[in-house]
Amino acid sequence: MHKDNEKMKSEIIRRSGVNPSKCMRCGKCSGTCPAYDEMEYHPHQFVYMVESGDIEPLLSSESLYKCLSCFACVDRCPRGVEPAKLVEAVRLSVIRQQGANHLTANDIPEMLDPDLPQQAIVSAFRKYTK
Amino acid sequence: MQRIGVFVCWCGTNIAGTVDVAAVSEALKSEPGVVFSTNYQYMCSQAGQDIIKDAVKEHNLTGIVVCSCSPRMHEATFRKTAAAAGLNPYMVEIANIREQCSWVHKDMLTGTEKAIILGKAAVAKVNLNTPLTPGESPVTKRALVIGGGIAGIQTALDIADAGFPVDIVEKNPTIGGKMAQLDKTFPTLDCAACILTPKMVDVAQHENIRIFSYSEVEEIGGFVGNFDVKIKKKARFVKEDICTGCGACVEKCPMKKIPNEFNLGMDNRRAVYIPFAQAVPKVATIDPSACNMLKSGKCGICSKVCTAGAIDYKQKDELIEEKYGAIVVATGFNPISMDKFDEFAYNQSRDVITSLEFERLTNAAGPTQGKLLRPSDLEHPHTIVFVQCVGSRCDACAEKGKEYCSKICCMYTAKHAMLVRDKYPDTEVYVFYIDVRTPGKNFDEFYRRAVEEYGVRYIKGMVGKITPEGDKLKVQASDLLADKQLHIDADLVVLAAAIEPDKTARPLATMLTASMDTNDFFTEAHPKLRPVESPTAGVFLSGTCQGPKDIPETVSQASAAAAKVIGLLVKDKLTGNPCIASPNELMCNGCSSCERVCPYGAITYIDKEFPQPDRTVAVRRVAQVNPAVCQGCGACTVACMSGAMDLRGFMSSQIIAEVDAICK
Amino acid sequence: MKVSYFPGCTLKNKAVILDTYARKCAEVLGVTLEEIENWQCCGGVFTTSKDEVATKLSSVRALKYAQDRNQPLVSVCSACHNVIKQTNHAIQTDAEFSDKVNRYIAPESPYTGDTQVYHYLELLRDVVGFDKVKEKVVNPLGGRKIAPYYGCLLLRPNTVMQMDDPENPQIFEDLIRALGGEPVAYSMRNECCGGYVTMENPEFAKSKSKAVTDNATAFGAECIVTACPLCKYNLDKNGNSVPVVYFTELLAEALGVKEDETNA
Amino acid sequence: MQVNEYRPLIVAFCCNWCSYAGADLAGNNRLNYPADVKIIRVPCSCRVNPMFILRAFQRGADGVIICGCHPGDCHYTSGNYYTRRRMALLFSMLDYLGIERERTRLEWVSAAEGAKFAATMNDFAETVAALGENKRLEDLRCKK
Repeated sequence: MHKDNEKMKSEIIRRSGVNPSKCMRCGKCSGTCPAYDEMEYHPHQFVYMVESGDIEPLLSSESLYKCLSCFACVDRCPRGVEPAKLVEAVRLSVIRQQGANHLTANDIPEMLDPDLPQQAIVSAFRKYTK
Repeated sequence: MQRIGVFVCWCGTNIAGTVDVAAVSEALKSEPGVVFSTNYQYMCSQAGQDIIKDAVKEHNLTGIVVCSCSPRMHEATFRKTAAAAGLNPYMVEIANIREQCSWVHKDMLTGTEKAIILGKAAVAKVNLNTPLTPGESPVTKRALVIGGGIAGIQTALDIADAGFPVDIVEKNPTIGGKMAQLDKTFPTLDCAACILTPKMVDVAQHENIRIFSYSEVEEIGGFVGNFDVKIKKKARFVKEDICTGCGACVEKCPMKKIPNEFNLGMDNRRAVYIPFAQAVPKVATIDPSACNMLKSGKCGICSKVCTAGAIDYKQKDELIEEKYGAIVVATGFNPISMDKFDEFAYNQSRDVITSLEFERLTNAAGPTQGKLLRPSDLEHPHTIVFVQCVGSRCDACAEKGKEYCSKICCMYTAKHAMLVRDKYPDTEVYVFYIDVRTPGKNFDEFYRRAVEEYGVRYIKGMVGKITPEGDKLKVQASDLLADKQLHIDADLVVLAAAIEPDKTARPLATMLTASMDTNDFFTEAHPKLRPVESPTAGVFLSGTCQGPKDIPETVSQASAAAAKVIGLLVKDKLTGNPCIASPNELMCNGCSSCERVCPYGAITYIDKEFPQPDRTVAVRRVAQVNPAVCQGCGACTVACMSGAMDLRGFMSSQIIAEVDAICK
Repeated sequence: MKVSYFPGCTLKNKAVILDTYARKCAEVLGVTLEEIENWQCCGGVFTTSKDEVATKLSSVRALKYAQDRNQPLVSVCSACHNVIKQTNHAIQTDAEFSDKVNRYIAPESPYTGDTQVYHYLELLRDVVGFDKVKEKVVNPLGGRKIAPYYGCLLLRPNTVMQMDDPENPQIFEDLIRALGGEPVAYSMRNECCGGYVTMENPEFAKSKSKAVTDNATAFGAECIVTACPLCKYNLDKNGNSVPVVYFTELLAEALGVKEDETNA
Repeated sequence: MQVNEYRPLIVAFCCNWCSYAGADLAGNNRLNYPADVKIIRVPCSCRVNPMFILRAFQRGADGVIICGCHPGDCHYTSGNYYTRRRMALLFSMLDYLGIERERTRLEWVSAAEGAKFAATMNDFAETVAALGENKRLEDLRCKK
């Protein structure tokens, strides 16, 4: 594995607390994922790509913002791999960089629906912004 | 003081090439106890052995040290020589100056020096040797087989055919086990009943076999060759010897809505029942939790219709005590509960079933007479999804499922899928798999046939969620090779549930002092070389109680266990290894440390009377080692805090003497 | 009995009725909800990354507040409960995180994760008891067919939430039975409604919510009950026309403290 | 005999079923290791009482090595697990007494690992030789 990839991999593993080598490639995470069709890289690919250090393509993928954080993959994984935590760790690698926020306050007004609960806005900010 | 003879072997040049054998025999002459020392070209040869025998007589030797090759090579030879010379064979010690000296050192000086030290250590040990005699115990020539499935049946038949009486204890009203519930068997597709039921009849008719059905083992005492077992024969409220199995009582019983265990609750039986047509013994059983007569005294119809007069509402549990020389465990398996896997909607829809339920559903004697109809509306299912590895191969930390591969699921699912496509070619069949594991004779060919000839659609991926809606089961799954999420509207879903050891296995293991792994499978004495023996002497393992297995493997193991049992029962007396633990009762403080570390359950405690100096008698709790069970590992000797426990042949004083000799 | 109560941002705004009825019903059931002074927004979602500290401080402050008063911490909103419970679990199991948090907040005595965290539903089940709730019912729901909707936040991740069997939960069902309703068993009750992604991608959220409501009505649901304002929003806006209510509304109705009912 | 060059005195306890057979195999394959190593045969590594090791040090041994079957392969199923626990305690006590940790070792050598046996003994003898004589635990009264 390339040194940079190795470094990025260990950073993601440390931050997420996930051990991707536990994966047995059953694909149950992708079988259960409600956002599967929205994603370019699917949960099982996230796990595999982190395991093999191929994280670069994930950084620029929209898939990071499609995960609903519903934790269905986490609870149903027979191997206890917790793919959603990997998605989150990779997403943080991106939005923690300067100017890399996926959502800014200026974007909000046009998205706003009068009935939208505050909870949605707060959550979206947590997920998309640093 | 011993009178020790030292015999240094040249082994041609093997030893003499690097060790000055004459110097060694000379040096050892002056060791304490040594009265004779010599060297010879080949000590193991007849001439060499004669030198030893002559020396024993001439010098009145009481102990022998042979400086030669490894004791793993010729210890037995020299022990026989000693015995032939009238000496106790355990008065011989070997100093390994070939494998562990001459062959690994190049320099004559250092080689000789080390050989002398090794010789001194052996002399020091022999000085403390005592004559040992192996213990003997009688053998009860009768075997007990616990569990009457195909494993128990095969073991019992093999032992009985060899001429020994065998008892089978089966907790259900009939023998037959899981195999009796199966439809066809892979990879040959012969019908399970056709090959099993003749064996069941053989068991019933064999003069050497007794069947205790509807019975459980209550208590086990004793040890190899001499087990005392109490068996509880549960009251079945039918006199077994009188009942003809005609079924008149079953027909007339008014309690018709009792879930039928044999068909896994997919249809009903009566309160009085015979599990299936070929049951052995073919005798009715009254279910006390369902029978009105037994619950409230109101009914009694079965008694009226029984022309043989076999019904006995007053029957009580019966306790049978019997002695056995060997015990075979064949307690089998069950599919795990699907309660924790409700993402597959097992509890929400009757059309989500386990593979064992599927077996009953396709069985001609099953609830649908073998027509494949789905349980909810008895319609023919047109799309069937099989899900593999449900609860198998899970992470150790996962809250549900088992860590191991259940081994049989890949093959029976291929069989199910093939049979469906064969009988109902209009049915779409999907199999979701993680890996297809088919190591076995004609297994992979069988799976390939399912795919290539029968058009079963194998998809690499896993089902993530099943949503019953209307009369469909919406299956959401991944197809990893196509990189797609699939949505299939299925009519029937079959879950390949992991298998686990029967729940009765753990309490039984406790009674037997046999060890189990964390999954409650029985542990074998050695994973490679003693796979059908439990570490507890006289206890043998047959079938899935030891690990997941298919039928051919189960039958092989069953016969292997039988061979081991026969090998034990043909002996009139058991000769033990004399190098076993023995406690010094005067030093034992009764702490039980040794009992806890013994892997064989060889140590027990008794209250024993000891005369005191003041002529009173004190009762103390002291350890006792069963010589027939102890294997001589020595774990207890180190655990013993008072130093009371020692190991014959490897006594602490002997080992310390060796240490001292080496460190001099 | 007195408990520390964490209402959360949405309950002060779009989901006022979730809050009001929770308070009223608690009174009837003999529980006093003491609102935490100066509580701060939980953040809506728990960031699972181990190196994320600042976003979890508000939860820790609330937990510490409850601990100082020796009270359990109760919230009604699924999101708040999820964030607070996961934060508490992180404090209990991740020593490095716990250390960092305590350095930030610098309380007089460090917070060590001792506060008992309850969702209001758990309070009803484990502290009050559903049999007690049943006793207090004055307007039974008359066998109304009600579909409980758990969503994700109440149940997952199960290793932390430990509320119920994550695939076959019964807590809502038992409450509905206690109130005289008939729970509808349907499989989508623990699938995602589309969550916060509804802001950015309403069409996608719609397909998720629709699947949930369709599955519920297919089994004859007359209404859907939930504990989460975002679930209610998504199901209301995107689902079919089946009414979606907060569980506290049903509870208030059955206990006879719902406004229009009490006036009637 | 050469007396000027220091050679360590090493006692090796080998279990009968794996390690002793491994040592025999090293011999069969003529794999050299120093003659400083003297092997004592025990039925199982769990027969090794910590007292034996202390005795060896007291009598002037410079290093003691215990060899058993690999975990899971014990002839008596669990003996080597007992050894592992007991030695963990003993080694930590020796450490406390100021005996260099390198003077004691626990190794798993199977009956097939003749090469490993020889390599282990070479390495251990070298390590102990580098440490020099065991002075701290040696009982001078035991010296002749």
